[in-house]
Amino acid sequence: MKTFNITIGGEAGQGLVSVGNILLKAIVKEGWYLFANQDYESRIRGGHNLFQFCISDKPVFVGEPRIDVLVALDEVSMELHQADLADDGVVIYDPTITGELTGRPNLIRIPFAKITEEQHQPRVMANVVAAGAIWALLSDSLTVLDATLTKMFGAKGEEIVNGNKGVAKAGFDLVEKALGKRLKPAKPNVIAPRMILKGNEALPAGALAAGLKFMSAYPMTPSTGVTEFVATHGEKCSVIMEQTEDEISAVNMAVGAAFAGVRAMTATSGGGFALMTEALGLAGSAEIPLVVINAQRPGPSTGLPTRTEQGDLLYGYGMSSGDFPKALLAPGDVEEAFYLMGHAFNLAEQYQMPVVVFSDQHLADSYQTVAPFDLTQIEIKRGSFVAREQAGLDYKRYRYTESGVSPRMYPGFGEGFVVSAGDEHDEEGHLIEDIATRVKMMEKRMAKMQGVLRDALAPVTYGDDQPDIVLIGWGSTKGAIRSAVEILQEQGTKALAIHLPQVYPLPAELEQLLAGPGEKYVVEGNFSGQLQKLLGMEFAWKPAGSVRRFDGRPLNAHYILERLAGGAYYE
Amino acid sequence: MKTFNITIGGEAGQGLVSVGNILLKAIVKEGWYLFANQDYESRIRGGHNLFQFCISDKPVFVGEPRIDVLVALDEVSMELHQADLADDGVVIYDPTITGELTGRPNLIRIPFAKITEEQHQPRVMANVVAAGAIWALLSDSLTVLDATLTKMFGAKGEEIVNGNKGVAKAGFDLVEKALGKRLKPAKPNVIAPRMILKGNEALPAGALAAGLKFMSAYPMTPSTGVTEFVATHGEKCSVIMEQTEDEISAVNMAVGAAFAGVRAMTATSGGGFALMTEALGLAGSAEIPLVVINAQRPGPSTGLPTRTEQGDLLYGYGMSSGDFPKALLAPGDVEEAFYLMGHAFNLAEQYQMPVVVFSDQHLADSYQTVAPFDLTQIEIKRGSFVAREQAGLDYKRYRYTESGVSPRMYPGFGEGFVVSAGDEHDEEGHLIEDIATRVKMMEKRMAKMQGVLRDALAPVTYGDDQPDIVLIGWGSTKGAIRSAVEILQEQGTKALAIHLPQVYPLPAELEQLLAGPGEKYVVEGNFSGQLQKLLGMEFAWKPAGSVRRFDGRPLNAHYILERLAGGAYYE
Amino acid sequence: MSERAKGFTISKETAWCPGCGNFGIVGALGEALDGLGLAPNKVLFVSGIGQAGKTPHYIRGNVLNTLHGRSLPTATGAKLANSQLTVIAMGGDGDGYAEGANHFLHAIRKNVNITYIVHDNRVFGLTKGQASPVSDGGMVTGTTPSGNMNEAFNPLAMAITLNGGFVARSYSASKEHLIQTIQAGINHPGFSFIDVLQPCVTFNKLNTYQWYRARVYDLADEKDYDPTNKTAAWERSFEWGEQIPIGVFYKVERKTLDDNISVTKNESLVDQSCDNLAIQQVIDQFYV
Amino acid sequence: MSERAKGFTISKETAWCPGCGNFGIVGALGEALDGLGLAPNKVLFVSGIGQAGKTPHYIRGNVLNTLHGRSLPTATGAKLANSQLTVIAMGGDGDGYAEGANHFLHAIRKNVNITYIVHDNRVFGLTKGQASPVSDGGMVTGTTPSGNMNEAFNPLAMAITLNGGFVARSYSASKEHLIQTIQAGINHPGFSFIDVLQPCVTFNKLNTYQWYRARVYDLADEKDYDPTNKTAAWERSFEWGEQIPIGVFYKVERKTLDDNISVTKNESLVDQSCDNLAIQQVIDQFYV
Ligand SMILES: Cc1ncc(C[n+]2csc(CCOP(=O)(O)OP(=O)(O)O)c2C)c(N)n1
Ligand SMILES: Cc1ncc(C[n+]2csc(CCOP(=O)(O)OP(=O)(O)O)c2C)c(N)n1
Ligand code: SF4
Ligand code: SF4
Ligand SMILES: [Mg+2]
Ligand SMILES: [Mg+2]
Repeated sequence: MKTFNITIGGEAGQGLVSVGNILLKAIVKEGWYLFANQDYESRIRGGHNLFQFCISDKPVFVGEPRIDVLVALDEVSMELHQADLADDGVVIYDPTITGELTGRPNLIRIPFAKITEEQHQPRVMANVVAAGAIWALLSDSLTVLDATLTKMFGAKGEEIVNGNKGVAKAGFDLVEKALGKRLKPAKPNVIAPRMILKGNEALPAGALAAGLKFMSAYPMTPSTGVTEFVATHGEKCSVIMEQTEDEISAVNMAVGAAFAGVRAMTATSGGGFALMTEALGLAGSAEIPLVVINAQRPGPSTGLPTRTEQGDLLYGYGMSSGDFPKALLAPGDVEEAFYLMGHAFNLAEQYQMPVVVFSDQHLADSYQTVAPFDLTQIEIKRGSFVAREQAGLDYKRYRYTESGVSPRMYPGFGEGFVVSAGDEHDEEGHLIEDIATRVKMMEKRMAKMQGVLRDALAPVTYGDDQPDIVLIGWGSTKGAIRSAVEILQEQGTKALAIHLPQVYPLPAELEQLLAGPGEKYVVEGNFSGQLQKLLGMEFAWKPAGSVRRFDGRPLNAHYILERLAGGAYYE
Repeated sequence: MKTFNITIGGEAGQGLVSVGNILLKAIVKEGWYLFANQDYESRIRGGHNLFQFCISDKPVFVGEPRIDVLVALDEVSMELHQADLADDGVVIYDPTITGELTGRPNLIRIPFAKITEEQHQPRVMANVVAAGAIWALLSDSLTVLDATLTKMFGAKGEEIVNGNKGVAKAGFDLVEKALGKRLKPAKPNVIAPRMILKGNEALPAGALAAGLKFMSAYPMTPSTGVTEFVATHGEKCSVIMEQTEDEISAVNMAVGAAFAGVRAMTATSGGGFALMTEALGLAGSAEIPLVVINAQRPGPSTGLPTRTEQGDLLYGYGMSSGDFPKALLAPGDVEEAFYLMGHAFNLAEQYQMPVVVFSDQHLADSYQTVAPFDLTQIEIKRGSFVAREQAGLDYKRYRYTESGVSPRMYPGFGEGFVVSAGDEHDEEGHLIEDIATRVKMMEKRMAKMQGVLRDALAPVTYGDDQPDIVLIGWGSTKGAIRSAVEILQEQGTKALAIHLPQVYPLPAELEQLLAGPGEKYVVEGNFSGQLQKLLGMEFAWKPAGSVRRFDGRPLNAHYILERLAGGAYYE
Repeated sequence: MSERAKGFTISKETAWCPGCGNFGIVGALGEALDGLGLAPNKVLFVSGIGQAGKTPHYIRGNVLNTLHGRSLPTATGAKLANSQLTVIAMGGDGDGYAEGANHFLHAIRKNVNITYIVHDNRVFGLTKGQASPVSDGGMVTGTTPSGNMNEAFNPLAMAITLNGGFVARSYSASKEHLIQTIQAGINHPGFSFIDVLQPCVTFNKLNTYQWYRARVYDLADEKDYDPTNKTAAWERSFEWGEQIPIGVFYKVERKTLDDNISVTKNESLVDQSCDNLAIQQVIDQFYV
Repeated sequence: MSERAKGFTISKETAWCPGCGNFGIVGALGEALDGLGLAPNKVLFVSGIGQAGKTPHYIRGNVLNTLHGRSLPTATGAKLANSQLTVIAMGGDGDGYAEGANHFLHAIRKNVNITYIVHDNRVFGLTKGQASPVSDGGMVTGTTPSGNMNEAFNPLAMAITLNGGFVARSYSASKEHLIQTIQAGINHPGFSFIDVLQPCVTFNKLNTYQWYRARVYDLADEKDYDPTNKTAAWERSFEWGEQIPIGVFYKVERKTLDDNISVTKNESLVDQSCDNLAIQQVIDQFYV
């Protein structure tokens, strides 16, 4: 698949994200498929950040290292990304920032701020000059870019819209003048309606669509976007989002709300997840439906706060003291993220247990074009509740049942009482010490895992039925692995991708796939091979080898293929 | 092996523990080997508690369900334990508490409080009457019991000592009168000097012997005994023990002390461990030697606070976000607990990482006779430190080395600076964002695991070289498994016990043992088979079956053998 | 079902020591709620872990017995989800002033409409007598063999400093006073805080029934005492020795968290269904 | 090595925004320490996570950059292990008054001999501008789109209530004042707390340099101000509006945690070796 790749590099605070946002919308409006990821430092101003676009006439699942257009908004951009530039790659730079660049073709010099000055526009519009310049490499016409600017700045009045259009045109013209009319990236044959959004929008939107009513959270990168999204849009959807003093309060507040009968969640990351693990056990013991989004970032400890990693899988597996029912989900892309939140809440409520949804910075901050979300596809299964006539004084919150699921009731719903406890308890929820009740209650709780397993999301596969090589991954590596498989197939290798949107409990089908044809490789974004270990735990199984990345950057197809070619066989 | 088993049952606050303490000392003084465990509820007064003694002329490793002497200090004792009474078992009871008992032989009626009254002694001495009564079934003479009472109450003056002796004799005489002189349990041929203590004494004593200088903790059953032991004896050993506002403070305070250069630890349990996991990652990232005792109790959540379980193994394995070096230890008995603390601190300091020592309520509260501890056996290995002449301004806390171990320095020791961070950092300890440093620093840290693995404690084995059946366990199940193997051998089965005092990293020898002869069973005190999963993770290995207990009570040989006979094959 | 069984009080075996001050609290709590005419199925007790944390198991009503130190955020979440419930959070002094003190501060700031009752026995009861943040200086315990050396925490002064809307102290053996204080706390709109002096007959040999009896006096008996005077209330909260005041120290009307949340102006969250139109609108922003 | 390099100040690229109030703090801190004649290798900076938490990386000395909210217990442990070190804990207002507020309370109670400097920009800087416990009411942020509705936390009033030995406020743009306050804090035996008003030029558009300039005044300029009067100090700490006081609000001599620990009377813990005789004695109790 041929993609067209744009990298914008610059300091935080320079308006990189503004250029990015304009382009995102314009590119999608023009009809392309798009994948865009962001790479930024743990600081507010300065540093070296990236906004990278990968554009194609076919769906794109992940970024690519090759750069067709490099926009250098800082001095180091050239130095750092030169090696990835395609031979006919174009560099757009502002000489007042980077100095004059020489030594390769297609260096296009555009003094962004100077142009805004010349046009008597505010300096902040320098970004729009850059957007216009880039647009000249994508389209022969400014129509769609202009429309995008009109939509984005319309609320600020015509003058501002026109100012933006003017500077965009200046950038556009300078590039056209420098390079002439180049061949533009191919467009899809059919241009269906499409949305563009990132994981940190898809997850909370999915939560709202799944009937979220309450969220409590404490900010932590890269989960904060989820929290702020719910805060921003919650009110109109009748959802409360409460910022707390710490993550302990956040998770327990959500537990309280869920106990009282509403769908509740929290979102966090790394150290915040650590502080929540005690309450995950409470939700397990007291059988309270709780959804926690853990947006992973590289550890150990505070690690690399704004980078990506898949380093919390085994932490999630162990999660808290003792054994209790739970599920671990791991959406692989924006679309999956949206719909999977429904599954998360359904599992949480049907089985009255904690569910962790693993995101990571790569999923959180990467934009993808997707088919319009369909709310009718989301089925809300709230699980078993007592009828009002059974809500009398003999109501027992933890009634023994074969499925292990005891019908729920909200406190206040009926005449009876809802009594819940994190200590071991009897059917009524009161504390016990005896062996018989303990054993029965443990078995009742754990019996729920059979249902959870039955409802487990199937592995998602792409590629050949009878593969020679199989790449297995989870979470945000989905696109990278799928792309790697497609490239292998293009190269004539029979290949299969297995993506796991649910990592615990693992569906039985997976064991068959693992026993099936092909040399298996586990591909993941952590040092120790946590998925591989999990597969060992569950199936006493070992792959032929594995590909791992732990430098804080996302996996991509080329990284995987290079490692495979290099025979990177870990134990 | 023939054991003589005494069970004392009664309410909390009735002086059960006092009777127990007198007997412990007297029994050991008389020369027997002893194992004694305690079973109590999460309350201060009332409930039904047990103090159980298992006495023999050979070393005893675990309790036994069969009861030879039942002392009933409450009404329910007879009801609950009657079934375990040996046919010639003796019941000692106080009719003023339990009412008159009938229906079986050897019911001995002793109104404890009434006897103290008759002798004009305070009611609290009722326990001593019971101790005297029990003693009549152990010995023909009061000499050793009298000596024990003299030692225990000597500080309170002769009158009190004599009072105690008097009531003890009354109890003793009544039993002798009722039963005549019975055959007493056999005594060891050689009576070597022996100590008697429980895990919650051995662990902190071991820590002191290993050079502990600082402890900070927040109380949580069953770890509190460790904390109080260090508080009590710390001062005279120049050790600071600080009670904190919560477990987060406790673990971070220990991190601070360890960073400043002293051996530091904390102790906790369940939910407290959850709150510490964030700082475990900090210790991993910043490479700070930290020892955490996790005294497990049954989860999930607050669970059964005063009972036992081995439910935190995978929680410890996952421990915190991301991958970092660590070790997990699991002493199996009182003696191992003492010496293993030295190993824990040595690992922590040599590899500059967190080490978790798993205890549990069974180990914490069970008494065992052991050979005198030998301080000279404890070698303190503090790991690599810079010499003063290298402690200059070019000192780098995280210098890259082949072993991954960077020589330490205390802040203030030299001219240079010690700079540590939980964020990813460079050799100097300052924050970084780049790929190259991240990868090097991850690899440096993880390289240490090779050394940790080299120093891993070997599996401890008992039994046949060429076994037909192999029982594998970790932590406090050691005695139960060893006893089960001994019984199997007595029954003519070739059996082997494999006890793992270190559960992570697992020594390579273990893989050989797992591949060796015999049908393997994993025996553990949790629902889901956490050790079994760990072995799957590390070795992609599966046992033939497993024995698990999750009712909050300790494993014992009979429980194991019954399950094995019943063919309890879990997956 | 007898009439009696319709109220809050049950007689049930407890896990407390005979003579424990907790009996006075659970008794007064039941009578206070009965007196207010509340229905047990509309009341939710949220407790932490400790001897005090077991209280909800000995009274009729809904119960969420959470984690050590975490009753307040959990109670807040439950109240926000269902404002129809009368929510009473409770726990010990270790629970509230050690493990959970951060939540105490911030619950007062949020001013959620719940009542928080601390069973203040000035010691960690359930873990066998260690010093708590309110233990007297010099107290010898298992963790402080040379005597507790930390400055005692003053929860009332803290709550007043944070402008808590209802800050009171009562005493577990002053039944009428405790009943009235609990009722006033529940009636107060916003966060009400009641520290209840509670003798622990097993571990606290200092702050005994006898000791309190000689010292406790009611602020209400003092004609001039003005519970709206913040500074005076704060100063009075430091009185601890020969004389120990009980009663409402400080009262102020503040907007509650519920007042500030528009979503639940008309209906409890738990009674609201999803507004698919609004959600569709949120999603529509992603079309370009 | 130049003379300069012997002091605390280094010039190094920071991760802060140009104009950030943190520059004033790190500059004053370096000068304060230089002025006290301390050697950088005998000083330990312990910080949390946030923009403020990065400070120790931009000054010479020993550093332990810990977790969000956890600088105080970590600093306490380090100080108890080596009382020879001058220990300075630091972090942001989110770090200290949200995530870490429980440690703040209890560190004051323990009165360990360290200095705690809070870079108080009244906002979560590093996570991009959410409300902190000290943010003004009504502040619109990413998590409070309808305006922050919680009562602001008053750290000075809290510290005074807890009888903190040294409770001060300074301002990052009042260099001399800040230097002197830091020096006085370090010289104070016991826990010293300094809340430093710090403009965040990126996220706090309310509490700006200009805003502070018009409001800040020094308590020391007020002849009658008596920092040993606890009630007056507490009342003054609520002044926030047209006039904002800086300076030492409250001062009292209290026994420090170190005073109370006999083990380290003569020698730092880190310099003490094991007393095998004492340990043997402990073990000997297990012989019967
Ligand atoms: C996270 C956590 N830490 C510690 C404990 C152990 N623990 C149970 S109750 C308690 C303190 C009890 O004191 P308090 O809260 O005053 O209640 P009381 O028993 O005195 O009523 C502690 C430390 C726990 N259950 N969870
Ligand atoms: C346990 C945990 N929760 C949350 C975070 C994310 N986080 C980093 S800094 C910060 C707050 C920053 O505010 P403040 O402490 O005031 O420092 P500032 O950046 O304003 O100096 C947060 C919430 C974290 N690192 N760890
Ligand atoms: S230990 Fe104290 S608080 Fe707990 S039940 Fe007994 S008397 Fe009450
Ligand atoms: S965001 Fe605010 S606090 Fe952080 S560096 Fe920038 S100005 Fe300073
Ligand atoms: Mg208490
Ligand atoms: Mg701040």
